Amino acid sequence: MNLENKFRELQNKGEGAHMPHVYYGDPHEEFSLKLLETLVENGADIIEFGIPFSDPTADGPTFQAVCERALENGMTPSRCIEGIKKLRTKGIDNPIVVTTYYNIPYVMGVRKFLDKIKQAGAQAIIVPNVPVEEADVLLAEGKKSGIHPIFQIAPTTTEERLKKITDIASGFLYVIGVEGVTGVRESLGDSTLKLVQRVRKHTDMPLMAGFGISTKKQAAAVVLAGANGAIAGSAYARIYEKNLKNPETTLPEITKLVEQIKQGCIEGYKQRK
Amino acid sequence: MNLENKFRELQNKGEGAHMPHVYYGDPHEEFSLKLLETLVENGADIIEFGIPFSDPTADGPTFQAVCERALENGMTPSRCIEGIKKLRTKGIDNPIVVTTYYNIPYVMGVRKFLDKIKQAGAQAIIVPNVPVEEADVLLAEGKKSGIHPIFQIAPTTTEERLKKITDIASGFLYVIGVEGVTGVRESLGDSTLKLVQRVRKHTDMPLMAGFGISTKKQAAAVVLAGANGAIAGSAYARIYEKNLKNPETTLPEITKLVEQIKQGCIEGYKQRK
Amino acid sequence: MKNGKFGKYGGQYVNEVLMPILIELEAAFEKHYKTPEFQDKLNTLLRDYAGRPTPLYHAKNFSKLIGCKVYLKREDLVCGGSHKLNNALGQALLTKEMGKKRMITETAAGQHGLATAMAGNVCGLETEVFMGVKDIKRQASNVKRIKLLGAKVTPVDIGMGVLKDAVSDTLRKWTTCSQTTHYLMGSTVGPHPYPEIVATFQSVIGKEIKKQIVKKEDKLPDTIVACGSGGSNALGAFRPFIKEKDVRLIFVEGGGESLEADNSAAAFKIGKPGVLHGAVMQVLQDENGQIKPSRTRAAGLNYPGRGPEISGLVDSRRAKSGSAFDNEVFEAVKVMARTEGLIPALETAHAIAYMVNNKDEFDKNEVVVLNYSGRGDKDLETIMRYFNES
Amino acid sequence: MKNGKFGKYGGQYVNEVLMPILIELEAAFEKHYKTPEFQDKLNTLLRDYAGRPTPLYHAKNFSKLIGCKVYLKREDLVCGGSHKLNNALGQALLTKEMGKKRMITETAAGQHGLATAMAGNVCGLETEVFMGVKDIKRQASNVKRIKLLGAKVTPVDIGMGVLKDAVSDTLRKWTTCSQTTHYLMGSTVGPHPYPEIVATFQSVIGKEIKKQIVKKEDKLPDTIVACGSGGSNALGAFRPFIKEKDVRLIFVEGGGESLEADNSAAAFKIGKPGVLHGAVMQVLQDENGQIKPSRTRAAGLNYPGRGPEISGLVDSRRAKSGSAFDNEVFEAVKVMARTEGLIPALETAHAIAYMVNNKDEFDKNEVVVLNYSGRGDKDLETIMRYFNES
Ligand SMILES: Cc1ncc(COP(=O)(O)O)c(C=O)c1O
Ligand SMILES: Cc1ncc(COP(=O)(O)O)c(C=O)c1O
Repeated sequence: MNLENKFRELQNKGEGAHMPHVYYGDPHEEFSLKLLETLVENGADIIEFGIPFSDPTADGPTFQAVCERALENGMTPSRCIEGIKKLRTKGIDNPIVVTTYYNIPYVMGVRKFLDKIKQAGAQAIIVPNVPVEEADVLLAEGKKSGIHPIFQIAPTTTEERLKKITDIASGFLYVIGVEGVTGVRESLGDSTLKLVQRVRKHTDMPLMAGFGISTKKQAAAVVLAGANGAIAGSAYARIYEKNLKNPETTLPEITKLVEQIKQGCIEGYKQRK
Repeated sequence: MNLENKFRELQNKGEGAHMPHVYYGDPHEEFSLKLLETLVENGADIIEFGIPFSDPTADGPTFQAVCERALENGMTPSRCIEGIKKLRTKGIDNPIVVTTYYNIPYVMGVRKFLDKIKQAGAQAIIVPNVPVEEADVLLAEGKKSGIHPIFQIAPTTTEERLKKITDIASGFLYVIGVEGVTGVRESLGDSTLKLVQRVRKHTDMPLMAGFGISTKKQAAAVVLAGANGAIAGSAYARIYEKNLKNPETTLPEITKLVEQIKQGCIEGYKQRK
Repeated sequence: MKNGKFGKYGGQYVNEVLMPILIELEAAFEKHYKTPEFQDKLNTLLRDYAGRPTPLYHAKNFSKLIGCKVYLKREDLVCGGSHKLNNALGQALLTKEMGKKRMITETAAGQHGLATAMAGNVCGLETEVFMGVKDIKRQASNVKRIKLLGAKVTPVDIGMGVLKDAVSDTLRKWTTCSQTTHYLMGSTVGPHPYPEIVATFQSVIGKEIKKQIVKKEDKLPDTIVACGSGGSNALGAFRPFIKEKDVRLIFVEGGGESLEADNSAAAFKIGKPGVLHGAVMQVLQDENGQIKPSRTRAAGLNYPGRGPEISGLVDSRRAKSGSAFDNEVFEAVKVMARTEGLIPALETAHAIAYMVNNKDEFDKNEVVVLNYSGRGDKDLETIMRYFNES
Repeated sequence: MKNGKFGKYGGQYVNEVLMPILIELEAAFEKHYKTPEFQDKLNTLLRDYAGRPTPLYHAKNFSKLIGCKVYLKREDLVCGGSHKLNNALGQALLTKEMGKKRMITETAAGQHGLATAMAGNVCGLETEVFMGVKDIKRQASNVKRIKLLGAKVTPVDIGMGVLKDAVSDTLRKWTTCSQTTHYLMGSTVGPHPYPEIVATFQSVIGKEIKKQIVKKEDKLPDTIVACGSGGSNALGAFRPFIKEKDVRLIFVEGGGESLEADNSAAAFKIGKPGVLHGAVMQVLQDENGQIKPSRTRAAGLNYPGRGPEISGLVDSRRAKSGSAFDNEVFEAVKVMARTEGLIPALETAHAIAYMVNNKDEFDKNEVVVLNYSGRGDKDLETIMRYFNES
């Protein structure tokens, strides 16, 4: 299913979307596959499929450690792309958004990289270190490959930039509610909600809110504020990292969390008047 | 006996003079007194009576240690001067030449200091760090006190300075044969003998050669070269420092050395043609 | 400086959070830098606090050894012991102009962290310095200095605990506080406008060289040699000569132990273009684009990337790149100590080693300016250990 | 300079062995110093090697703290980190003029030993440095530097193993080799002509101050403050102002732990005139004239004597003497670090401590030049240990 249809389907159902973010290959490929299956089976609508990078400067300590482990265990971009194929082979139909840092596609060749993930079954790509100013290649090649480059919006984004971004964006907008990097946060500041509201004024495009979301309540809040859904990533890694020898044993806890966050996305939508 | 008479007496006997140099108070006063008695009884003609100073820059390691020990044991200039008196009380009649560094008389007052050592029984003073350039006070006050300031001559002394020094000197001239400080040396360079000969051309005044003399042979050599006698100091300290707990036990060895050096002074004289 | 591109290098590959701040920074720099007030404040500090102009010293004994005429541009005499303060003072003044109260930065050798703390105190700004745990150990004395100045030293224990990791973490930290805090980038790396800002502040070196050498030799130098990783001291020296095509520019990077993988910092020799810390640079990486850690005994060269501008200069062959291995570098320290009585920083010693190793490249009548980027006090322990053990 | 006397101080109280050498030295100095060739060589080295002129820095933050207008004369920026090189370069050139091939010297903080080794290498002279065993331990990093430069470091373990003993042993050594070897005296002490020679070479400091302050303030300074023991940095700064009676001169010596016997280096406070190391000086001694060891945490001030000229200036009340205690000195280091981002040498910190402790002595409109004689890198361990333990 493509992104557009997914968002339409959820809107019809009256639900917010949940997009969990998983870096592929931590602690090993088999677990990542099982984890993604579990997430999808229990509430995930869209998959943010991370390709680990050595220097993930937009990521907090949890995902830094995740990337480090995945790379140490030999994960490569090509094997990640194979992983996307495997998900599709398993019959998972949800939209897949690849996340990685720009050096990965840059070194492979942006067009080649986008073609490959497209072939494997992905619909979009998030490259946190490519702002609009540097997005020409990604936009042009994305168009040719049929991959949406997803852009982010931050509290620091000016009105002028917001316009620029919404003008070129497709798929959805990634709203970073906090000034900072990925990672679990105790409470979600008003800033996130305000930013969602601010962006909403500019565009009807789907908005996914991320960074710092780890609870049902937080998910509900961003959806209530107008986001089309909530992204959570480190929150899941924090669960399975507690037992890296047998991460499968943590899947029940992860199941519970994804159910709850999805529930938050649903309730937040319902609470809108 | 004054210096002049002593040198005349020895000339008449056909002997070179031996002047041992002892810093008073190392390791303690009683030993210094015994040591000086022993030296006089066994060959010393003149006593070089050292008043220890904290920073004896013209002295080598042996005498540095000697000064340090004497000061640690509480020796003071006043007690040294008392020591001279004690020697006289014991009936020792040999000329006594006080050696010290200029700060000692400077702080007490040069005139006062010279008067005191004169009263105690000394005939002359050696202040190694007072060259002719700075000798005005010492010369003037020495004259008044009746104390000869003894001047040194070194291998570096130019002809011009040699003349200046011999012009103002009295008592005897102290010929430093080596460029360096006090201390035992294996062999006496030609330089010492040459310097003695050089100085002898300028003056009939008694010449005492010192620095580095520790054997009969060396003593004989300097006397043969024209010196009126030989000075040895560190050589004696090197013997008694081997047993600082019971330095008296070393007196027999010291006796032997002073006899030999005196013997050298005699033989050197005889060898002159 | 409109786009910050140097051929295929450069750019602004950062999070959206930081983009507006970079735009603001560029505007502030363009607005303030050229004003007489800013120039006056900067030049006064450079002269009276930093000790500029630094001398151009004709090193006769070293010249004899190499077989040409070598001048040392004495950045070791800059307050703090290296060229780093030129840039730190400039950016600290800019921070004040922007109305920010804090500065954060990262440091490897500690020289830049120290310079930032100094500039911070002079300008009345709070300073926080991120430093890899491994570098904290290796550069203990600079850590002490930074702390004595009252700056906060934050250990970075991710990755290998070295400069690359400290830069990453400073960038992360910056995304949390960029509106109140300036990131004082220490070399000509990072996203535009940093490479431009740093090179501009450092180009005081080259401007002085030009004046001084013309006075001494009545001509431009034939060659300028400088060490570097990010490239700030090299560009500082090179910039006013880039258009003077007859002036050879030689850039010396850290060869490390050997050119085998993971044992070197020689990104021009064994790296390729890639995107790191906000820009396309020549960078050490594996075939998949994962950045590789660099290795060299000179903490200040221990960075896997070459800044955009120096990458561009080498790519276009305007500058030549060379490298020196660790053991050659230690020997070069000794050569300089014995010939000229100067103990160079290990970074600087790379430029020296290059000349010692490539005497043939220098003609008898050639006038060479070696940018003597820093003094070796910070490396003394390392140097002595090397000579005691080898 | 005919007799080298400053009131009751000075003179030539040395062995006959050395007298002819001193006469030769005086003649050589008088012959060569004033020639254009010598001046040219010296000035070139001072400018291009040592980094002169050093800046006169208006320390605004520190000024605010004291309550007057303080300029720092930045001798810390001289190559090697202190004023010592001014004199070492001068005497090294003189050594060459005299046709001697070797230099010996003594050092306490190691700054002068380092400067001598540097000057030796630049001028192609062999160097041997005598250093008390206690100072070797306390100033380990400078010992390493000196050795790396290829100079011989000879430990002195007589007495307390400190500067006084090293001077004594260097004098002894000199008597054995004075015809081929120059004793490069490191401060304005020793027999004439040393105090004169050293003060002359150091007076470049004061000449620069005069020019610089007139340019900045259009008048002479009201006050000059300098630390010292032998007095070379102080005299270097004071000399061109001695005849300017309106310029206050303040000399700060090492108070040590307290003014009790054996715990201080404050010879003006608790010493008296005496003869040591070739001259009459103000010196720490007991009632019998035995020289007392001095004590202060600043190795470079740890000498029991004040040089003849500074002794004379204080005796005639042309200069005022003050002192600072060790704990005040450490606090002064921190004050300077925090206000101006500079870590001073412990010696220099005495002058800073004096100003901090005597703010009342300085008027609001007073222009004070503090001769900032050296940087604190050599003292870093000591400083950090103090703050960690206290
Ligand atoms: C003395 C010295 N030289 C050179 C460098 C390298 O930096 P850059 O490449 O920015 O000149 C450093 C970095 O710390 C340094 O301390
Ligand atoms: C930095 C510094 N200041 C001052 C001094 C004191 O020397 P002087 O009294 O000769 O100026 C020293 C001596 O080592 C020193 O290193």
